[in-house]
Amino acid sequence: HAKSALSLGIVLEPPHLDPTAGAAAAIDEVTYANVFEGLTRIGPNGEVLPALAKSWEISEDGLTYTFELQDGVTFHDGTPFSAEDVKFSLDRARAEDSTNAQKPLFAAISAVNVADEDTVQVTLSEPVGSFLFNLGWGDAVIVSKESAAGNKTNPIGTGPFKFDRWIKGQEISLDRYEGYWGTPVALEEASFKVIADPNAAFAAMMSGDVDAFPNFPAPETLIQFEADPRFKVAVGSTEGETILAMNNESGPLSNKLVRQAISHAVNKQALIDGAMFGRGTPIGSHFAPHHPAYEDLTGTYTFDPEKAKELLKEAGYAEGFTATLKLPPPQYARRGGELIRSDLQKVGINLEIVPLEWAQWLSEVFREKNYDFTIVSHTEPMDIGIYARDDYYFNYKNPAFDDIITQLNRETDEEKRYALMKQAQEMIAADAVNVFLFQLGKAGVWDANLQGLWVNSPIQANDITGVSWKN
Amino acid sequence: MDTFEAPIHPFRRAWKSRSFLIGLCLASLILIAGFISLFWTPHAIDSLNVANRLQASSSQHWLGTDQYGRDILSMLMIGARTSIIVALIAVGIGLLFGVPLGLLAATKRGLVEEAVMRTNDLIFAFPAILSAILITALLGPGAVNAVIAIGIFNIPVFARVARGGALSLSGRDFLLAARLSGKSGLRITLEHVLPNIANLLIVQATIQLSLGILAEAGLSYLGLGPQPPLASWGRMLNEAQTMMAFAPQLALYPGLAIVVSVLGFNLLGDGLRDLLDPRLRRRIR
Amino acid sequence: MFSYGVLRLLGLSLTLFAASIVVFVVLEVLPGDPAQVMLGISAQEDTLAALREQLGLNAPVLTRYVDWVLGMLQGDFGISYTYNVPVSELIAERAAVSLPLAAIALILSTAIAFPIGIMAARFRGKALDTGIMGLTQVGIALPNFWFAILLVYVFAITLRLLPSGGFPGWDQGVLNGLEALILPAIALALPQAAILARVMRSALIDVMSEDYIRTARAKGLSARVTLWRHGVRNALIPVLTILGLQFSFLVAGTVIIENVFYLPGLGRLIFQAITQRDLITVKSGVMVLVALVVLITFIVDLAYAAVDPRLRRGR
Amino acid sequence: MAVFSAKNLSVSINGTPILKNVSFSLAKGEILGLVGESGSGKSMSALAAMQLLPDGATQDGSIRYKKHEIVGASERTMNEVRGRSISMVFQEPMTALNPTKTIGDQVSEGLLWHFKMTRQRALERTQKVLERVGLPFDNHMLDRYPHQLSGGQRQRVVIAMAIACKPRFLIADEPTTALDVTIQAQILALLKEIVRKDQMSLLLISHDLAVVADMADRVAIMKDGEIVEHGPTGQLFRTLSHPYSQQLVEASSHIPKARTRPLDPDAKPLLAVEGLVRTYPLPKRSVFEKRQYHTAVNTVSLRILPHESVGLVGESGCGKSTLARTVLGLEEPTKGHISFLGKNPFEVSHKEEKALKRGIQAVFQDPYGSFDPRHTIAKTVAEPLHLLRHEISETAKNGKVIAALEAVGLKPQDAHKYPHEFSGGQRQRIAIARALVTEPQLIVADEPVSALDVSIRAQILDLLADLRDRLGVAYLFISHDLSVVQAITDRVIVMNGGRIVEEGSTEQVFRHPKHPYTRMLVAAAPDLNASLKRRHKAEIKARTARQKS
Ligand SMILES: Nc1ncnc2c1ncn2[C@@H]1O[C@H](COP(=O)(O)OP(=O)(O)OP(=O)(O)O)[C@@H](O)[C@H]1O
Ligand SMILES: Nc1ncnc2c1ncn2[C@@H]1O[C@H](COP(=O)(O)OP(=O)(O)OP(=O)(O)O)[C@@H](O)[C@H]1O
Ligand SMILES: [Mg+2]
Ligand SMILES: [Mg+2]
Repeated sequence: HAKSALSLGIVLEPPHLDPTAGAAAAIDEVTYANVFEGLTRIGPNGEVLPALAKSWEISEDGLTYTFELQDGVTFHDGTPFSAEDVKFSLDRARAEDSTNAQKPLFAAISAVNVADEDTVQVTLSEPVGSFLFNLGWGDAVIVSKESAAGNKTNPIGTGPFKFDRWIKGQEISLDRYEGYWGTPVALEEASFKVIADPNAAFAAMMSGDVDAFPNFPAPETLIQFEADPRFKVAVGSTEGETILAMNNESGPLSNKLVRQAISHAVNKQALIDGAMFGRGTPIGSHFAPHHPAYEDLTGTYTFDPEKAKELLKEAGYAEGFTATLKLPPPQYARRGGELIRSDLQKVGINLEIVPLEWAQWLSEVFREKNYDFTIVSHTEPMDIGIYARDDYYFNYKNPAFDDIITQLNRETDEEKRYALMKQAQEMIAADAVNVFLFQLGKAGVWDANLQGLWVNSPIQANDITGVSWKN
Repeated sequence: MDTFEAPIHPFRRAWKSRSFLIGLCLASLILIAGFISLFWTPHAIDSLNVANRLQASSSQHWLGTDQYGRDILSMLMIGARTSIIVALIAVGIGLLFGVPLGLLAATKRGLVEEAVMRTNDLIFAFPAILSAILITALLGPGAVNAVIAIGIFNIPVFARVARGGALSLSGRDFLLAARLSGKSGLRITLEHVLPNIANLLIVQATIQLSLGILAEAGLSYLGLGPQPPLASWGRMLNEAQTMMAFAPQLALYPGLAIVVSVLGFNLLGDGLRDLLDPRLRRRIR
Repeated sequence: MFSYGVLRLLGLSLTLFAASIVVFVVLEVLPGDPAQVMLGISAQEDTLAALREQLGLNAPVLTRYVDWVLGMLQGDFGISYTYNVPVSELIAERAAVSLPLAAIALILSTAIAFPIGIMAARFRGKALDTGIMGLTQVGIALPNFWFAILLVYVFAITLRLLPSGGFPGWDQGVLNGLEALILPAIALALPQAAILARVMRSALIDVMSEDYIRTARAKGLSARVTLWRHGVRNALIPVLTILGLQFSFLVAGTVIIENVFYLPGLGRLIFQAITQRDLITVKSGVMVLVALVVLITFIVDLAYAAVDPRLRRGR
Repeated sequence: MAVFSAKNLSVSINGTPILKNVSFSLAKGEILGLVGESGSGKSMSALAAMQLLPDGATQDGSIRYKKHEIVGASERTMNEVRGRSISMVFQEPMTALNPTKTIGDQVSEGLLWHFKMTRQRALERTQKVLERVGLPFDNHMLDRYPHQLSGGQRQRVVIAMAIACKPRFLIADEPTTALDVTIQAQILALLKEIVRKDQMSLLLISHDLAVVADMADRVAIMKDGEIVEHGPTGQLFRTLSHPYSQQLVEASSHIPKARTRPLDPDAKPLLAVEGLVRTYPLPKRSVFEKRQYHTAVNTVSLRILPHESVGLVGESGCGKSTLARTVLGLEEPTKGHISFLGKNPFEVSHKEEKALKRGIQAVFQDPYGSFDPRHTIAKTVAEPLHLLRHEISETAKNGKVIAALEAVGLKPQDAHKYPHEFSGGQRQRIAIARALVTEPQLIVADEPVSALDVSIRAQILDLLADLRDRLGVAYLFISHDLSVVQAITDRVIVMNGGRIVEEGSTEQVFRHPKHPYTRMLVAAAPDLNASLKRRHKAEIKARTARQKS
């Protein structure tokens, strides 16, 4: 008879299991779509799909959204789901004392009204082009008033799986929720095993201790899985634009010529090969290649050390300079850092590598902006808007760009939105705000008999609702 | 029992001690490799060339190249230098702080001794690796901080050895004779005690050196040791692990280098102990 | 004996007190904001402030220290920032892995080291001794993480005999639990066994040159009987010291091994908590480990007295 | 027929010959004394008899117990012989006992090993043996550990262990050297009595001729691994033929030449000690206990005149060394007053202190331990000149060192050697040279000759006497060996339990000891001439008795 259990490897253990109260992607990796659902959800290719909202209507001015809710939905503790829960959840997320990590997603909401048992009306203060997408984030899932407080340790949602138990530092297991409102899932139980060490991940996969590793942490080992018929390797894309971020206000880096020189000096293909073992797509701006509005700008700064030297000379740094490169823990950063250091050394720029933990990176680089260079992957979907943020850690200041983003936020027309997006991509590429390295690849490895796992990662989630074993 | 024997030149006997000889060979191999790397390595390791990666041994690259196209032999040589320097300075820290503290405890006794020994206990009570992780979290990873993290744990070790040695000397009449000569405590410590416990300290230093190399490898393995472009065996091992199936040499060589150097200094320490520590000679009685 | 114990205990609590100050101060100056770590890069200033208030990070230093220590004395180790459950619960869960692991490793290393060490001492200078001592030298020089990786490679990946790591939990059957701990225990035990065997050997050789061994031989006891009746017990005294050190090392110092085998142990809990700036878990976890080490030292002291009557006071 | 005999026994260790053609034998109930200086091979002979030679030893010749050949006997045979037929008492009573086992266990172990008996029976027998060696009857004795016994008691336990299985042949290797004279006398009497009662043969090893002369029926004298002379005790001492034997006997009753420089009894005393008390805190047994003190020196007063040589005797632990250390200024007195050259060394200015320190120096017991092995002789001897560091030049310093070395009969070339390059006697000369280099008026000598062999001891005593007359130094001479004190001092002070119990001119105290403790001490001290006289008397008595019958 068919297998009905799945054990799935994840790299980071979630700190807790409440997606509405933490930024950790690991929370979504376990709970998204499996345990919790929102009004909308994001599909395997980044599309917005209905979830707890059966359908919706948007007013002409784009300010009022009316959601029709699904019937017969219950939370895992048996309490029925209603429009009240939607109002509670959205109000809670945007409240003054909310600890929602993505509070800005709800910033435009001015009111949430319960029209009747199955209808909710959300009013915005200004049009938000991506509002339906935003509601599909894990941070916007619907929780019940009764159980919201306990969700960190005992998550209670409306999804097809209910929380079973959590062995801290080891695994989280889910059981099928028999009272699920939608299509029943094939799996009876699923466990998410935390395996941080790439080598341990490799060993676990090879020895069959886990069935699937949707986000496999050791790209260099993939060839071995590819060569082994027991496994299937699925290479897809993520929303992670990996950049060599530069502090646009620090010394030589405030000079555009220098930044351009650096963009020319970095050998991106070698970086992808060396650091990611080929798993990654070159990008020319801060935009995901699989997005319809993507514009290929990879030719803007070709790898050309000579050109780089010239530009440096022109900028008055013929002798080069010394700077720090602060690296967060992920391997793409640590490995990429070594390669970039070597590339820049060849044009006279000496980098001192300073490895940091996330906590330190967040305070030193992200908050205090006390850095010259750093490497990081921005994994939020559609986040080019960060270049318009005041006081963001790039220290990029360009009023023209801010304008474009303001317009983009107001615009609901698809065509026009895409045009604006392209304009934005071009602008930051021209300014060489950062060196745009590559779109982080997603490599999943799983048992060849397993089907229904996501290949791409439009959001960081492991949606296993469609997973089943082949007979 | 004659704990502190004559300074007969023990090195004449050295040639007869097998562990001393093997240890000396292995340790010198590592030391020399590290020393040469100061001036010369077969290839530069701070210039990466991905196109050149994972090559097998050749006349160009004797031990092949790593995932970034660096020459492994050159990496190993610089790794030798890194771990020896880290371990040496850590031993230096231990000697510099530990020995005076231990001697102070032995000569002053009473409250001072109590304080020194309790501080020792306190340091020992902290699980070493975790404390090293805390220290590097505090100061950031890097060679200097690895030195500090390892060095701190050397202090109580040397303090203990120095105190023990000094205490076993304390009944000896030549110290009384020196006091009768009107010499101050400090002077007696410097002129009589220190030279007489030098053997013990040298032996301990060799052993701490090998432990230091192991500790440095462990820290680097966790990513808390010296950072690139410096090569470090522990980090090489860590990076090589996942490539074991198709590039086993990457994990093999640094692993061997660690084993060889730890083994070398350990044997050297053992050999020295045989030669210098009269406790063993007592058995010849 | 009793008052000796009281005195020792007093000294130990002093050590613990000093340790608590050190731990607190170190974590106080540790860079990184726990709230920011929890909320990530998109979090806004007011959200952060709200969380910090919630975590009690805004109280004065002294208050926090006193609250923490008083709490611990009453068995309240605080609530983990990240996991949001009582730290005591976390530690108890993790200790259920680390302590058995350490115990198995210790038993294993003793079981290997004692016979080997005794054999080497008996055949001192012979080929067997040289061989054993050579092996132990290599054992000591072998980094245990390297050894662990090799074990996984051979037993989990190639032979598929044992799990490559992870821990199913004791409620899934003691056997399954033990199975998961075998490889890590071996990886931990072998290098320790090498050290222990050397200590055993040299202690035994020391003891065997004592005059009372000659006395025993003069009574007519054979060499073997003398070794067991008079040698081993006296050699245990230095060996005990090392055993005590090893146990604390095993309990606390297994971060690397726990990483290789992704075991949910105490060491890794603290390691993770440091990177996540789950300060309260780090603080309390480190204190528990320190207390454990101190306790083991105390037990070793008592064990000394059991082995060596000269240390039994009051008679 | 001989119970035990060794014939042409040769032993070498790693190629170095240790014993050369040693032959001796013992008849039933006979005591053979084996004497000789340190390193002459006495212990090695005993170990060969037990077949417990150290690793690397090779042996040649024959050893027989009754009819059985022991050399080359199998390990199993030897295990039956050892303890059951041949037994041995070792020198150091503390280290000869396993510290982690009870007395009962250790004594009964041999019984259980050799005889089939229950533990209960073995313990009963053990109890009897312990009573026999004079250990107080109390049931706890069996459950005690070695560290809970005194030195004398421990040595009794070791003897009990050796005789538990009623061996026919007992070896006692220096059974009393670690003990005080009074205890030594008791132990020797005990051994004698056991031998007589059980008709056991005893090989008694000692470096002390007086002990052997008193105990043994026959004596063998060893030197450098050979037996140089051998015969019945009385006869042997009367007709010593080998020059080494003569030298040995002469040295062990050597008396240096008498004082030539007269004393002035009315001179101002060099050193005056008044009511000196020195206490040490005892370790507390419980936290709440009030701290107890041990009084090592209890209200002691003494004075030493210029050029006078004063002896200080008493048993181990009676406070002699403590007194010496206090007088030397190395330890502060708890109470009392010291005046050296009319000044209190603990209350003088820095400058005066230097002058006082120059005037008083010391020679310690262990000639080896009193040198830093890493310093040359020149450096060692020059060390006290540190007191004169601002006053004399480097050349003057060298001159003084050479003069001091010459004064003790060493050559100037020796200055560049290290301590280990000298013999025991030379080392003690160097120690004396160091004490002399500042030209002190008083030398405190704490057991300066007790670590030395008799012949070397004689040399050193001569040297001290010579210096006394030539340089006029005064001595405070500490020793537990009465014969040494008798030989070199003008006046003797007897200490017991931290107090002075008797004081007077040397001759008077030894001849007519007043205090009972002194009397006991004098009586217990072995004296070669006295024992020989006693033995001679006994022989004559025996002869006349034989003639009568
Ligand atoms: N284990 C050994 N290895 C080599 N030489 C030894 C050993 N034991 C003793 N010797 C040497 O054998 C010689 C005789 O030693 P032995 O112990 O018999 O002397 P002894 O007469 O008993 O002296 P003492 O009065 O000091 O006990 C000495 O020169 C000594 O150095
Ligand atoms: N530093 C000390 N602390 C405590 N007790 C001491 C100390 N020094 C000596 N004593 C005690 O004082 C007493 C006298 O000791 P001292 O060394 O003066 O004896 P002694 O007559 O020289 O004996 P020996 O002949 O054995 O050298 C002993 O009971 C000893 O245990
Ligand atoms: Mg001897
Ligand atoms: Mg003394």
